[in-house]
Amino acid sequence: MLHYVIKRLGTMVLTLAFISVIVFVVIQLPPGDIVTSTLERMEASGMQASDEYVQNLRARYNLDKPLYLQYLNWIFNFVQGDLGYSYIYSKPVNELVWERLGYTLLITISAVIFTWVVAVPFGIYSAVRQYSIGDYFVTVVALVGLATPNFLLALLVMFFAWEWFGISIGGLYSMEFRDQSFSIPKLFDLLSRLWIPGSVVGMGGTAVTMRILRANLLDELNKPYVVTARAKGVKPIKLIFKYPLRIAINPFISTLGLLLPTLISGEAIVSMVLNLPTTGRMLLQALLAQDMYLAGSFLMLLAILTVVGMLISDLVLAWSDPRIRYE
Amino acid sequence: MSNDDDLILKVRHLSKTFDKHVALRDVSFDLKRADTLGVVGESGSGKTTLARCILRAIDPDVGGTVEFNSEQIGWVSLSSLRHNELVPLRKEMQMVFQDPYSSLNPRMTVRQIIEEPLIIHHEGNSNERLERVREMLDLVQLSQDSLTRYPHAFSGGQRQRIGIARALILNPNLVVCDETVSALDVSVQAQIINLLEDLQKTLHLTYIFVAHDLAVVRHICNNVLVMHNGVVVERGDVDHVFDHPQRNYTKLLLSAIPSPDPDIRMDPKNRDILEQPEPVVNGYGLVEGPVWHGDHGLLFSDVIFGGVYAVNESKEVNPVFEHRRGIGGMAIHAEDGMVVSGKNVSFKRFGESESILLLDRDPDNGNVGYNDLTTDAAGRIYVGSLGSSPVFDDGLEPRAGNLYVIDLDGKSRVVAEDVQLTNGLGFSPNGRTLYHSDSRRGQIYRYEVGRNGDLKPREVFHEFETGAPDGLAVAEDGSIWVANAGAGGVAVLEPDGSQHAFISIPVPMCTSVCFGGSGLRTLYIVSGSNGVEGDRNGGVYRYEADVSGLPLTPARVQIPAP
Amino acid sequence: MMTDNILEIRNLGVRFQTDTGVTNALNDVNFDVPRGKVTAIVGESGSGKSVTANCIMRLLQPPGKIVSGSIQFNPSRTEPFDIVAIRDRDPRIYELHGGLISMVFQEPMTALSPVHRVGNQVSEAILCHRDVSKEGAMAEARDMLRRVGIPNIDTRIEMYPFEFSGGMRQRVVIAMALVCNPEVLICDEPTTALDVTIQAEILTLIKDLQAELSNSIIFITHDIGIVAQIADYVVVMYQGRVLEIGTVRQVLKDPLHPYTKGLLAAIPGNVPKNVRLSTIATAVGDADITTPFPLKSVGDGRLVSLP
Amino acid sequence: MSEVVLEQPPKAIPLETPEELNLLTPRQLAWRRFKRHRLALISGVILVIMYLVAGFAEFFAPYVTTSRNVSAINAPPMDVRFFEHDGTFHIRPFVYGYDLHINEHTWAREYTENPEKIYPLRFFARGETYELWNLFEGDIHLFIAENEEGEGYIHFLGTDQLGRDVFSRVIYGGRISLSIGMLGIGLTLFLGVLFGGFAGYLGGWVDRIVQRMIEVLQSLPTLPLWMALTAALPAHWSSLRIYFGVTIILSLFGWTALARQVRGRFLALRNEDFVIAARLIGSGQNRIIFKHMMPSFLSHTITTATLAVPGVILGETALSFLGIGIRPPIVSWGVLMEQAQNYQVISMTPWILYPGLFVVIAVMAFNVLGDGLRDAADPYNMGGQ
Repeated sequence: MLHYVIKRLGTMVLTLAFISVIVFVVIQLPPGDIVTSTLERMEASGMQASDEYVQNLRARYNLDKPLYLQYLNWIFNFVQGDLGYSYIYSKPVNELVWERLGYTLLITISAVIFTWVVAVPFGIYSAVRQYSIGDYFVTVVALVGLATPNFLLALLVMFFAWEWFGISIGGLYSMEFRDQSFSIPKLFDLLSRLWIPGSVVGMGGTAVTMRILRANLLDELNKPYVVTARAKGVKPIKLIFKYPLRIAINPFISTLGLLLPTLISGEAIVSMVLNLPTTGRMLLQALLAQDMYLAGSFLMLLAILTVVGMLISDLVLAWSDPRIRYE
Repeated sequence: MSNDDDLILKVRHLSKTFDKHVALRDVSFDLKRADTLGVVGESGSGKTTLARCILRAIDPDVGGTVEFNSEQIGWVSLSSLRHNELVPLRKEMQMVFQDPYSSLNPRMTVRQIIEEPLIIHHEGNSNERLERVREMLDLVQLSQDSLTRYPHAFSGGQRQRIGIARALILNPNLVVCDETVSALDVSVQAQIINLLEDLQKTLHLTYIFVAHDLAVVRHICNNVLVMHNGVVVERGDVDHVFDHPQRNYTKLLLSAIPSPDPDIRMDPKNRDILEQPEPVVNGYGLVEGPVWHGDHGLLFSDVIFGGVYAVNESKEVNPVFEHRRGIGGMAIHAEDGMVVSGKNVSFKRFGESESILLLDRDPDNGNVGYNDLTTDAAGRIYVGSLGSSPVFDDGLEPRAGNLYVIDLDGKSRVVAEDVQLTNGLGFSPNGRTLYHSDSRRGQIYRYEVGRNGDLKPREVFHEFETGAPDGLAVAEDGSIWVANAGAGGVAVLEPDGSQHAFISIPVPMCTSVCFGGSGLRTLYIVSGSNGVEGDRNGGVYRYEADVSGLPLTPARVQIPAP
Repeated sequence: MMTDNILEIRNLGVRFQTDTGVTNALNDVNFDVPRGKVTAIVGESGSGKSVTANCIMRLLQPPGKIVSGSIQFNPSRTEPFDIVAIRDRDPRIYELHGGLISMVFQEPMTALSPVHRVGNQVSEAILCHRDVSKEGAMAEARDMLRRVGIPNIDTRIEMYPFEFSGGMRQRVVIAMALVCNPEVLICDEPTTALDVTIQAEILTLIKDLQAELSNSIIFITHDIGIVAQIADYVVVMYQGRVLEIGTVRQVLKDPLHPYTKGLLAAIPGNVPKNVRLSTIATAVGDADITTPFPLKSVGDGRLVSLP
Repeated sequence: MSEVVLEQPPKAIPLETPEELNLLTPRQLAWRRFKRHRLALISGVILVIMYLVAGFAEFFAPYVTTSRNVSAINAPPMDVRFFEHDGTFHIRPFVYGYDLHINEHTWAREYTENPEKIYPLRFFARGETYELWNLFEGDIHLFIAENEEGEGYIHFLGTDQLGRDVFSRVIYGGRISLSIGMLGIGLTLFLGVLFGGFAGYLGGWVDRIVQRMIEVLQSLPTLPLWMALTAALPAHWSSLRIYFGVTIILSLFGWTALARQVRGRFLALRNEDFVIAARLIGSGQNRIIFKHMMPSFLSHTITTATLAVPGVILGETALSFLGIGIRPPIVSWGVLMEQAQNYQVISMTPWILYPGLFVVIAVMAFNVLGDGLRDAADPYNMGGQ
């Protein structure tokens, strides 16, 4: 097991190194840089920048160095916890990202919980009662859930909440708590509202997970070992929970890893619709304004979030499946 | 050679390694034209790998050769041709597969499947090809309206007929049947076997018939190869092999077949006969110096209680020489005698008690005696001297010994120095490398052999973590079999220094090994009783090795006049 | 005693309904399973051997359906019942599964759950049928595993099936089937997936255990050699019908039905070398083997389906 | 040949499948299996209709995308009627025209139907002129609404804040969204087969590098990355270039699943007996790949591709919704929903969410179709079992 963990950690570091290169390239892609966009802005307001000023500016952002040095500089600082300086907010990136990332994490986790809480029972039901009316119903709902873009779902939830209950569900806190400092009631308020973005973000994933669990379970249900267990007298309910479900759950755990990129993507757009103080909106602003440190940090941190999530799901899988553990 | 014309296939030293797993190890055989060769063995025995290597469906390891007697161009080496050069030869050798389902492309009609070989080899126009396909359908007894159908429309036996038609349409000489009837029901199996036999008679085919069902193989084959763990353990006329199996594995396999006659009770042998060396004799102090002699059987000495004995394959023991203690190494001499080492190295003629000194003790050099010895291809003797001996506790500080060579003229010289506790010696198959164990250092040395038997400076070939390397023997495939005193068994080292197997014996003190028996296929392992005085637990074990041992040349060193 | 049967199967009919049509998998199958003996059901693929076993175990899956007949369990003793007639939720089903009748399947590689320890899987069979503590069940499981010849029990019992070889797994499956000492053990081609040397070991094991525990065994196979070695009685099946019933010597030494004759003649070991194998088609010749004649008694307890 | 003793034909052994199944080709068998999947069949039909309508958007849409009806701004959907309020039946369907009121409290526009204004539907009638695919000029529309005086309008799904017909724009938007789905998947297919094929065929270090690449790409949250890349598309690009730019970006990260599958199939097929058999009869490399291996993984590849189309459509919709994907004047379903950014707008004019409904239908249809194709694609899944 230890060997496996070490191996897996190794691949994770390697993957992150690759990702950092991709992220760096991506944020470098737009023509021009912060300096050119600053200059454009200055020109628009009628100012002239001296060559010396431009050079100073370039030197300040390390833009006068070759690309690979810029990359090394960026990644070296990043690893040490210095995420750079946001041009559009005129603040260190560190002051901007962490709270937002925290909320992203919170919503993603609640989406995962929602996914599992809904997908597992319905997936099991659907498989055990294959071709029943309930199965068809669950399947159709899952298909619709799968096909609905989650921003549309967010819009609909928002719309119906407003139309039917007259409440605004935008934001993470209710009106009365919005400007208060942190307190226990505020925490409860947060938790009571969290399920909305959580369920909206988790909807697509729930559908996928349910379908996968159903398919896995159906595959397993007729495997010889299940028949063997039945033949030795294990009763139906215990039979399903102890044998096929226990095994169907393994590929299911590994889908969690594959689900995370989707969930984090979904969170980014849903939070924009629901006006939540998470990464989505600020990332978009940063990208449009070519604020490379801010955008790069966001992209990199989201990637780290995903990769670590995948690592955890792999480790859980290894823990639950002896065949992987003993490899 | 003149009788080569009867042959269709010569396979030599064929091996195949997948990743690190050796699926096929050093297989050699000849196959006569119009003969049927059976290849039997259990799953993982390498029989399918062998079949596929011969036809180059997979590429065998470098070194082995497959030579094929082509009707078009005579003898040709299949194993060294490039794949595109093989194409014209494909007409002469074909394969019929095991699984009648997966061996036919489900998206092609029967006509397309059977016709494809003709298209590839540009034979005939469309009408002629169709005519040939129709002939083949008749030949394999399928109806003509099969032409436009797809494989899914046929039963297993019928699909196998399609596969046979595809293989035979190019008029091949050699057909490899890889478990062709294994997946079929008995009655269908009988039909296909009859069909194959009829086709062989009409078309003069040569078959290699790979199967795990010994009854089927016995029915249709003349000769058989029995395979186990990638190695051919037994071969020969099929009736002879099945009626008089020599190897344990063959016996095990045959004993496991349930007879269809309820009055003949099955008596399966225990699998253990494969895994454990079998005790041959026991009751000696410390057995050493084993060497195989064609007439006497295995010769061995008892270091503690004295004497040299011979044990034959029926486990009968005869004394050869009596009451001579301390013989640590022995070799056969061409003059109907043997060379033995102890306090000195001497020659003894069989049946005579007199010893003739070949190499005397050299006390000035701290030499208290000699240990294991071996011979090179020319008949020179290599023997190590003990600086101080753990066997003869003479109170001296341990000192390094030397390695001597006794040349054919009887003169000796030192060829290597600084051996802490000299032990087993053995030459590689090409004679260019000498392996030598040093028990105290726990290492096997490796010397390159120069001209006149001189040795280049040594390198450490292998280092043991537990126990001490003792006597050693080299096999035909270059593997080095080292008795490990203390670890209770024999380590099998590859020529690259890696260990690939370990054979345990029930006692820890494993002193030496040598190959013997017919074809040098039996590994004799000798043991001692931990050196405890008066203890008589030393003995001889034998083990069915999966390779042949390297034959040792008898010493040809000139014997001085007495 | 002639009538001491553990199972009496009468007029059993099974039908498979699929998109491509209706197949009669079993037609009017009749045979008895004598107590304490080994009854072999022999036949080629599609003969209905495994379907029969699944009916006895009540494990027949849709689209298969029992359409007629009865399987009387323990007819000559107390509390006999008809396995076909009891309902799905009847508690006797769970008693039947593993308690009264156990089964050993063809594929030892897949018959065990890959994620549960071997000891757990064997002891579970005990916990399903008897009110014992987990420790007690585990101790019994350990004992059974030792009896089927698993070495180093203390470590093996904590291991997972994938750490076992095929032969060892089949031993575990046998231990699992026998641990509750069932009246009937059904072995459905338990050695087909194994190498011949392992097969010999497993057959010896089953024979030895049967002698020791004196259960009744139904042994399903297509291999006449295995039948000859293990069976006391033989039931020959072909296309969902029973063609011939008798003791192993009667059937194998003096077959009456043309199909049985053909089956025996097609075995390569039974024919001298260089003599063509007889196929069933040639052996049967003009005889009618497709018409379902009812079984009729021909003396010595033999039954055969002939006009 | 005459020496061969003929067995009795093996008629005593029954065939495993009924006779009529035996005569079918593998393609016919696949079609049989596909047909059994009723929902997939329906989905296929729905998709064909959607693509047809989108392809001939100019004809099917009553208006062009830029056409504004100033008398119906933010107007709700109209009902198509056969009966007047008083119960009079018309064989030709019609719609009522709108009267506009301004709500005095909220200043919101409120529309009421005016039973006086009857605009009958006219089919294959002349309406606004258009250029079909920018090539052929025309003015025939499938339907328009016009009374005798030449007045009238029809807004099936209402209008937006500029008075543009939502239904027409949905049809035009479908052209972009659906074609991005197809084009994107074409590209994905190309990359997937290329990388997967190389990895599977060459093996060794090429395989390891491709595998590593796949792993890295699969562990990236796609939307933020798509956002970064589309945000980098220069503002001055023409709509067409943006269209292709977005398509390429969407495919750039979508090929991994496909490549993985192609690689796996390639490896598995390479060791299939019938492929080895082909090699042993002397088939060249090309023949083996194209004649024996390709057909059997093509079906799988097409299935996977079908199942990947929804991802591309949803991706485009999301990006355009955020205002960084397809840019007006070109419309896509995502662009159409861009207006619906907050609930005030939605609660006033909920019908601007209709494009979303079409996204859902298209994506669902692709998913179900993919399921059906997958079941049908397996050549060994014969008969009914």
